Amino acid sequence: MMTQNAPNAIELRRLEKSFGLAKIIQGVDLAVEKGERHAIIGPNGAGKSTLFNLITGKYEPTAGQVYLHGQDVSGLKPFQINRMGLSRSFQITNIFPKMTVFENIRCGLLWSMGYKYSFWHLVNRQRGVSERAEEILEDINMVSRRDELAGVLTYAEQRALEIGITIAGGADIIMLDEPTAGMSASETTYMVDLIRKVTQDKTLIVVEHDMGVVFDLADRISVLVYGEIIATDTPQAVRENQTVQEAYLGSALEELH
Amino acid sequence: MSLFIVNILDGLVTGLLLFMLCSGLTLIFSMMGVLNFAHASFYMLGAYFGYQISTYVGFWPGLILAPIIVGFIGAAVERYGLRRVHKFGHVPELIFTFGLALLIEEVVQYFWGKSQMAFEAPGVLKFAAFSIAGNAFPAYKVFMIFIAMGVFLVLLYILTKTRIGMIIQAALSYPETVQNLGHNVPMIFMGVFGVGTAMAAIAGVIAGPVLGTFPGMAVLLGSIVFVTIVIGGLGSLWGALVASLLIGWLQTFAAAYNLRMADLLVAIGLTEPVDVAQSMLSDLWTLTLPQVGPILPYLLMIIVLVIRPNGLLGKRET
Amino acid sequence: MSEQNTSMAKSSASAQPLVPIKSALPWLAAIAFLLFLPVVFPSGAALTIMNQMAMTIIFALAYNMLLGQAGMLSFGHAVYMGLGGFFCMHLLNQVEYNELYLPLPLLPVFGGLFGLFFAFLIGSFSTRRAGTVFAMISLGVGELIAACSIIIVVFFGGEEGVSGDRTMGPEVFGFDFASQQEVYYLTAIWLILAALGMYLFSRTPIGRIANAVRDNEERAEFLGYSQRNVRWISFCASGFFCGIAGALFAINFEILTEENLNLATSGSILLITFLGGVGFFIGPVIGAVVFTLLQTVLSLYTEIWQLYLGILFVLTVMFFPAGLTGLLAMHLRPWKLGKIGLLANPYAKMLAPALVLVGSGVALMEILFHARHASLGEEEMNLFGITFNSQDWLPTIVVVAIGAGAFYLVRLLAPQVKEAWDMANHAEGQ
Amino acid sequence: MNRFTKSLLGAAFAGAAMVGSFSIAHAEGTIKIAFIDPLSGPFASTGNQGLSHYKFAAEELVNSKGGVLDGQKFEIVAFDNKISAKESLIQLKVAIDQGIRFIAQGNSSGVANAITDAVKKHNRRNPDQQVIFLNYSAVDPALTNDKCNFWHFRFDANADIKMDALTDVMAANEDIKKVYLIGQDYSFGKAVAAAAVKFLKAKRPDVEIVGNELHPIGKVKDFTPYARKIIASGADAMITGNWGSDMVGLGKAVIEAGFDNPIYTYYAASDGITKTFGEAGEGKLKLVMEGQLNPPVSDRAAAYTAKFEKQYPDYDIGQPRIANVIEMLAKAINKAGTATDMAKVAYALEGMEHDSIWGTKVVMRASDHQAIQDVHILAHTAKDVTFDFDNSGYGLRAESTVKMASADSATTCKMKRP
Repeated sequence: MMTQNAPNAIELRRLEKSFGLAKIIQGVDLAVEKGERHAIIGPNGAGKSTLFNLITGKYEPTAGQVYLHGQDVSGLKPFQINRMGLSRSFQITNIFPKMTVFENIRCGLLWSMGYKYSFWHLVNRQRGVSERAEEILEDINMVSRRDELAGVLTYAEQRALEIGITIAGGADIIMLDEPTAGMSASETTYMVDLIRKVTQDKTLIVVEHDMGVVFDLADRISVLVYGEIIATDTPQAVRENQTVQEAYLGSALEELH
Repeated sequence: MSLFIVNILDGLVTGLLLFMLCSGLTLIFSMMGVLNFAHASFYMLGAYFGYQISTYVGFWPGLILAPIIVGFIGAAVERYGLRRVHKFGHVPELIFTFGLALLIEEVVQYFWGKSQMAFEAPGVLKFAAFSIAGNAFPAYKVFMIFIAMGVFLVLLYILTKTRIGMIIQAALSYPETVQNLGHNVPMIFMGVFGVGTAMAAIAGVIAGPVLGTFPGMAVLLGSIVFVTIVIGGLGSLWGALVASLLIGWLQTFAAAYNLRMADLLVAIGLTEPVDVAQSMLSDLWTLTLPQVGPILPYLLMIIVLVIRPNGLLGKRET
Repeated sequence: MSEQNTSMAKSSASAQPLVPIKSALPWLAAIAFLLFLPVVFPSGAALTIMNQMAMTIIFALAYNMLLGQAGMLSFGHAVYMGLGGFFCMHLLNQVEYNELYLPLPLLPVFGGLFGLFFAFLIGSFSTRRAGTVFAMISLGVGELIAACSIIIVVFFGGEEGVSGDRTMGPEVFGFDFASQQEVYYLTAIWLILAALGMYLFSRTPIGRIANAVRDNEERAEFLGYSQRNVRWISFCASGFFCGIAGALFAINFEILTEENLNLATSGSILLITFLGGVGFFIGPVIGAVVFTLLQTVLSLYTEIWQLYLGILFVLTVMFFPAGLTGLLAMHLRPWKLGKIGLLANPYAKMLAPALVLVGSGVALMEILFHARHASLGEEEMNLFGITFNSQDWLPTIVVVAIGAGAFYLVRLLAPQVKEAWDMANHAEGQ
Repeated sequence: MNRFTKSLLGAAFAGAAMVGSFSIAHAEGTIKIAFIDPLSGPFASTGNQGLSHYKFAAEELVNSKGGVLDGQKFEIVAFDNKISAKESLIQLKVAIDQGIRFIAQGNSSGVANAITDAVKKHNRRNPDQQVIFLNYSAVDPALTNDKCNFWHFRFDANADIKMDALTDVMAANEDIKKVYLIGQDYSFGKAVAAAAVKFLKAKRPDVEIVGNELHPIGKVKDFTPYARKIIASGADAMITGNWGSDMVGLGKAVIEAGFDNPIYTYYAASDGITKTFGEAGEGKLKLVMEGQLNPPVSDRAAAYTAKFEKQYPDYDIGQPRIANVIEMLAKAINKAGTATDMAKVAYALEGMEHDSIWGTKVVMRASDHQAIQDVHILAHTAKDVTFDFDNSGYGLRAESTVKMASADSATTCKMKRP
C-alpha cells in the first residue's frame, strides 16, 4: 500500500497517544486510499474516538505522525487540518443549537467559500453561499425545516444536520463518528443512504458500532482493539479473520443476528 | 535584617488572611465551576456582623456567631439564587455573583451607613506580643496567624480524613459519579457554599479591626482574591495556598522597600535626564516600588496566564 | 437571538434590492426621531443627558459585540472607551496648542482607531481562552490600566485627568461646536453611524461566526475557524466602537479622568447591557436608555437608588436572563398569533396589586432607611405625597399590611395570568 | 424584527422624553445655590454633612435675618455628583438650566478642577448666564495658581497655606529632628509633600526628612509595611495628607506598630474617623485646619455650633468655613446690589474682608481668589472638648494658631477679568 503513486488520503505512522500513564493508542499504522470508504470498528474503550481526535487535530499525538494527502499534519490545530480538506462529525451531536438549520449549514460553508474572517461582506447578500446552502439542505432533505432553530429538531434530524454541516465545506475527506448511534432501524437505513449520497467521490472514514451499517457501507474495515489495529481488510476478509473473531467480532456479530 | 523578619511575619499575616478567602472560593469553584465574584462581600458581611455582635456581647461571641450567620446566608444564596441561575450557564452565573457583590455592598450601606465602623480588637489582645528593633508586633496579629492556620488545618483534616471530606473530594473530580452513587450532590453544593462563605466571614471578623470595617473593604480585597486563585490555578487548594503567601509577601515587600525605577534605569546604563519633571518619561523615572505595589498581583496574573494558562498548580481546563 | 436570526434568514430568501425598505425603515425612524428630540427638549441639561445616553448606547452596543455576540464576559471594558477618549483629548489639545488641523467631527475616527489598537494589543493574549479565564484577564488588565492612570501622569493626567477645549479646531460649515445643540447633532450622527456599523458587522461572515464560536467553539474549529482569531477580531471590533464612544465623551465633557477607566464603569456597562438584554441587537440600546434615566431621575428622588438598581439587576439575572428586551420579545409569539389581546385583561387585573406590592416594598425600605439615618428633628418624611413620622411604628405596620394584602392578591391572580399566557402562546392546530 | 424593533425604538425614545420633565418649579424671590457633592456612594456622609451645614448656615446666618437685597432668601439645592467628574458636569448643566447661578462644591480636587474648567468655558460661551464657583473645600494649590480663573473662589486654606502654618508650628518644636512624609499618590498628596519639603528646608534646615513617599490612593489594604518603614526610619514626627479610609488605615497601622510621636494630618477628623481613632489617637493626632470649635472662640460661635449639633446630632461642623461662604456671598450680593449679574457679584467678592463667626478675619485675596485666614493646629483629644465629633467624646482642640497664614505668599495666577 505504501508504494502507490498518489499519496493516500490519510496515513498514520506509529501513532501513539497517552493520557498520563494510560497509553490509549499504542502505535497505529493505517493508510486510507483516496475515494475509499473506510470503517473503524472495535469494542468500547478501544480508542476509536481518541484515534479520530488525533487525526482531526483535537488531540496532539504523543508520538508518530498523521499524513493528510502526503503532508504531515501531526500537531496542527483542528481548523488548520479542516482547511486542508478534512471535515468531521461528532459522536455527541455537535451543532449550533441557537441558529437556524439554514445558518448552521451556512457556517459550514463560509470558510471554504473564501469569506474567512471577512467583515466587508454581508452574509445575506452573498448569493453563492445561500444557493449552495439551499442545495445542501436539499441533499439532506431538510428544506422544510430550513428556518427552525437547530436546537428544537428531533434527534435524527440533528444528526442529519450534523452531516450536512460536515460536508458543507466541500472537504474531500469526511470523518463520521458513529453517525447512526441511538437511531431506530428505519432512521438508520435512511441515514446510511444519506451518507452514501453525500459522500459520493469522497474519502469516508466512519466509526460505527452497528455492524450492519459497517458491512453495508465500507470498502475496507480496520479493527481497533486496545489501541492497536489488529486487522485491516475488506469486509468479507475481516468477517472471516480468526483473530478478529476471537477479539471482538464474534460477539458483535452475534448481537447483530 | 530585623526589618526583613518583621516583613516576613506581616506578609504571612496578609497571605494567610488571603488564603482564608481563597480556600473557600477554591472549594466553591472546584465543585460548581463558578467563580463566586461576591466572595469578598461575604468577608465584608462577616466583618459587619462581627462588629454588630461585638457591640452587644463582645468580640468573642461575634467570632463564633457571625460566620454561622453568614454561612447560612451563603447557603441560602446558593439554594435560591445560584442554583436557579446555574441552568443558564457559566457566564450568567458569573454575572449573578457580580450583581450579588454590588447588592451586598448596597445593603451594607443601607444598614450601617457609609462611614467606617469603630470595630476594635478585643482588649485582651491589645498589647505588643514582641517587638523587633522597635517594631511592635501586636498580639492580635499572632492571634490572626493562629486562627488562619487553625482553619486551614481543620479544613485539611475534614477533606482528607473524614467521610464527608472523601465525598467532597470525589465530587470535586467526578460530580456525576458521586451523584450516581446516591449522594445528594445539590445538598453538598449548598453545604460547601455555606462553609466557604463562613470561612470568608471568619476572615472578615478577624480582619475587620485591623484592616478597617467599611463598605469599600470588599472591593478592595475582592479582585485580589480572584487574582490569587487564578494565579494559583483555578480549583487547586495548594495552588491557592502558594499564591496567597506569594501575594502576601509580594505586597508587603513591595510596600516595604523604596526601590526606585531611576536606580534600575541607571543600573542598566541609562542616564537620568537633568530635568526629570519636564521629561516625557518623567513618570518612569520617578516610579517607586511601593507605588506599583498594588498592581503587581495583576501584572503577575497576566504573566502567569500568558505563560501557564492554567495557573501555577492548576490542571483543570476551564 | 433566535428572533433576529429567523427574520434574517427569511429576508435572505427574498429578492434583494440595494437596501430593503423593510430593514431601512427602523433606521430612518430613528434618524427622524433623533433629529426632532432637541426640538422637544432644548434645555442644556436635557441635551447633556441625551448625549450621555447616546454614548452609553454606543458603548453598550460595543460591549454586547463581546458579551452577546461572541459570548465573552469582560470585566474591564471601560479601558477601551477610556483610552480612546484620552487619546482624543490629547488630539484636541494638539489642535488647540500646536495647530494640528483636525475638524472635530472626524475625531471619533481617531478615537476608534486608538481603541482598536489597544484591543489588538491586549486581545493578542487575552482572547486565547474564553469563559472564566478571559473574564479574569479582562479584570486584571482593567485594574492594571486604571491603576496606571494615576501613575502615568503624562498621558492620563493623574487624578485630575486631562481636559481640553473642543471649540479650538477649524469650523465645519460654520459650526464651532460651542453650543450643546451642535454637539448633540454631532453625537447623534455618530450614534447612527456606529450603531449601523455594529448592526452590519453582526451580519458579516465574521459576525455570524462569532455567534457560532459563542455557541460551540469546538464545532467552529472543525469548520476551519480558529476560535481564538474569531474572538480576537470581535474584540478588536468592539474596541474600535468603544473608542468612538470615548471620543464622543471627550467632545461632550471635555475632560477624561480615572473614572473613565475604572472597575465601576466597566461594571456598570455590564449591568446596562445585561439589563437591556444581551441576546438582541436592540437590547443594549434599551438598557442604556433605561439605565441613564434611572440614574438621573431616580437619584433625584432617593438616596438609595443604587440599592434599587442592585435589586433590579439581581432579579433580572435570576428571572429574566434575556433582559428587558427578552421580556418584551416573549410577547412576540402571542402578537404574531394574534392572541395578544388575551393577555390584556389578566395583565390589567394584575397591574394594580403588583404596583402596590412594589410600592410597599419601596416604602418599607425608604421608611427603615429614613428611621435609621435621618437627623434628629427631621423625623418627618414624605413618601408618595404623604408626610408622616418615620420613627413611629404605625407607618411601617400600615405599609407591611398593604404589602401583604397586595402579595396575597398577586398570588391569587398569578394562575389566571399563567393560564392566559399559555392560551396566548398556543397556536391553533398544535 | 422590523415591527418589533420599531416599536421598541419608539418605546425607548419615549422614555428619553421623560428627561426633560424633571425641571423643578422655581420659588419666586429666592437665590439658589447649587450644592454639587457626593450624596450617595462611599463619600456620601461627607457630602451630607456639608449639605446640612449649608442649609443650616443659610437659614441661621441669612434667611432668619431677613435675607439679602430686598429680602430674598437663600435656598440650597442639592445635586448628587457621586464624586464623579462626569456626573458633576451633568449636574452643573442641570443646575444652570434651573437658573442657578451659584455653584458650591468641595469634595475632591479632581472634581473641582473639572468644574472650574467647565465654568470657565461655560461663562465664555454663554455670557448671558454666567455662574460663580464657590469652592469650599478643594485644596489643590493649582486651583488658585496655574489654573485660577475669575469665577472661582476658594474659601478653605489651600494645601500650601496649611503646610506653611503647620511647618511654622513644627519649626518651633525643637524635639523634632526627623520627619517622615507619606501621602496618597495623586496631585494633592504630591502637593503636600512638595510643600512640606520646601517649607521645612526654609524654616528648619537641620530637620532631616527621613522618608518621602507616595502610596497608591485607595488601593492599600494593609498599611503595616509602611508603618514598619516609618518606625525603622526613626522619625519623630510624620506628616500626611491622607483622607478617608487611607487616613484611618495608615494612622491605625502606625500607632499599632508602636509609633509614639505626633502625626500631623489634614483630614483625620469627623465622618467616623474621630470615633475610630478614639483613645489610640490621643496625644498623637494633630490636624491643620481653619476654624476652631474648641474652645469656642465666642458665645456666638458656641451658640451656632450648639444649635447645629442639636439639629443634626449625627453630623458635625467638620468644615467651619461653610459659614464664611454663606456670609461672604450674602455680603457680596448686597454690595453688588444684584444676584443676577455675576461679574458684579464676583467683583464684590474679590478682595472682600470679612469678620468670621470663627473669630478670624477672612480676606478673599484679589490676585488669586484664595481666602486668607487664621489657620490652627488642632489636637485629637477628649480633654476640654465642648463639641466632640462623631458623638465619641473625642474632638479637636486648638493647640496653636497661625494668624492670617501665608497672607503674602506668592501666586502664579494671572487673573483674566472680564
